Amino acid sequence: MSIQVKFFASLREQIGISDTEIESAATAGHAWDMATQNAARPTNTLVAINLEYAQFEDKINDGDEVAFFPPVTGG
Amino acid sequence: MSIQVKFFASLREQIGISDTEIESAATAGHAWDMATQNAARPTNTLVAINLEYAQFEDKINDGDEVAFFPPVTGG
Amino acid sequence: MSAHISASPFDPWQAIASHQQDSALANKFGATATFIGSMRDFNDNADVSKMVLEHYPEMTQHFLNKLEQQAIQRWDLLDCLIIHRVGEINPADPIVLIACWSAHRRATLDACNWLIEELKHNAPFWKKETRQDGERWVAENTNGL
Amino acid sequence: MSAHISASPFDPWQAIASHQQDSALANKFGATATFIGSMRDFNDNADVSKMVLEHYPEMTQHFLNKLEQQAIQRWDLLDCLIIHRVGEINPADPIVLIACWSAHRRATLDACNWLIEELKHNAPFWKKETRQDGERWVAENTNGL
Repeated sequence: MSIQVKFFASLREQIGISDTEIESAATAGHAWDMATQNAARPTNTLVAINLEYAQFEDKINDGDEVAFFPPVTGG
Repeated sequence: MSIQVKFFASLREQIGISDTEIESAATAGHAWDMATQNAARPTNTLVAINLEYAQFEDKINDGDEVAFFPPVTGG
Repeated sequence: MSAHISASPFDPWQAIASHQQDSALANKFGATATFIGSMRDFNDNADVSKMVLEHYPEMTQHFLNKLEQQAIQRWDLLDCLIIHRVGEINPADPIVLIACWSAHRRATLDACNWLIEELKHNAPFWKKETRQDGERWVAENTNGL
Repeated sequence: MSAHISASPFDPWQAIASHQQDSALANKFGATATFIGSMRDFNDNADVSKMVLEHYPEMTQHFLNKLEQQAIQRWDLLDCLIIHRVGEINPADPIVLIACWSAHRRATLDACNWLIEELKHNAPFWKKETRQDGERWVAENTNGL
């Protein structure tokens, strides 16, 4: 198993990754560090785990999908 | 010159008049009395003078159009 | 901007689309809010098979024109359309249509809200319902229902 | 009830009319409120010639479905339709459509209000505008504007 990590919009462009896999991570914040090789995290970054908004301290399990993105601007 | 007096909806049916003319009237309330031959005025009756909401004490001038109607139920 | 009193049924979506098509504002408005009130076959715990809407033609038209002007001024709308049925109305018929166009969403939604309450509480229209036990004038509009 | 994410332009009035036609609720709803957000050729003091809307397909669809369910439950709606564009968008294109049907007017207007604010502030979509001086991600949606 592994963790899928996704980036969207301006974050995707800044990090230069849209989609990647990491072996494992304790928390969402940890997944960011691993996927970005410890890039600085913009303060307004949002995170979702398995399609639901989450916190950076939230635990990650094997097989989870973690996504990072900037404030949303739809509608 | 004269005053045109109109009645709408349930009031038109109760009074039995849709449209009539009176010679003159001091106020809208007076116009009601003259046009209806002093019929009792339901408490929720509304009045308009020349197409604008008005009060029963408002003065009537020659040529005015006075209308009486119950609470409105459009929309 | 226009306010119509219609003695025959109208298709609300078609009316809005055609009004909007004639407008020169297509690239300028970012928001459109609309409200449609239709006839239900049920009111106040009774089946309603038909309805007649009476109005005071000159005052009603004058009132609708003024309402539109006030809404446009107060919320800085780019355009506004009101259509209101009169005469004999059947279940599922649209009775009233309000559409507001503006640069911004808050203006259109707030104007729509205000217009429907004004129409319900102050525009000179009167409903008479036909029920199983006969005809009956509707006594008063409810608050916000 | 349905929530669509559309990669091609749509006609909002036609979409509402056709959704409503398929509904069995014609005699039951007394009120329909709709909101349409369209692309303006001007934002934040600059001309905008084009826009690209990015989304997170699975999460966005999941989010829209949940929003509809919540609105239907909270306001006792009879039906609800949401359509949201993604991809390349041109000035005057509709971006978002919300339509709510209910027995009563207050429910439809309040639900529309709530849905557009939820969509603006929480639905996973991101706008990138093309201006004379290049492309630019929109930083944040405004409150109620």
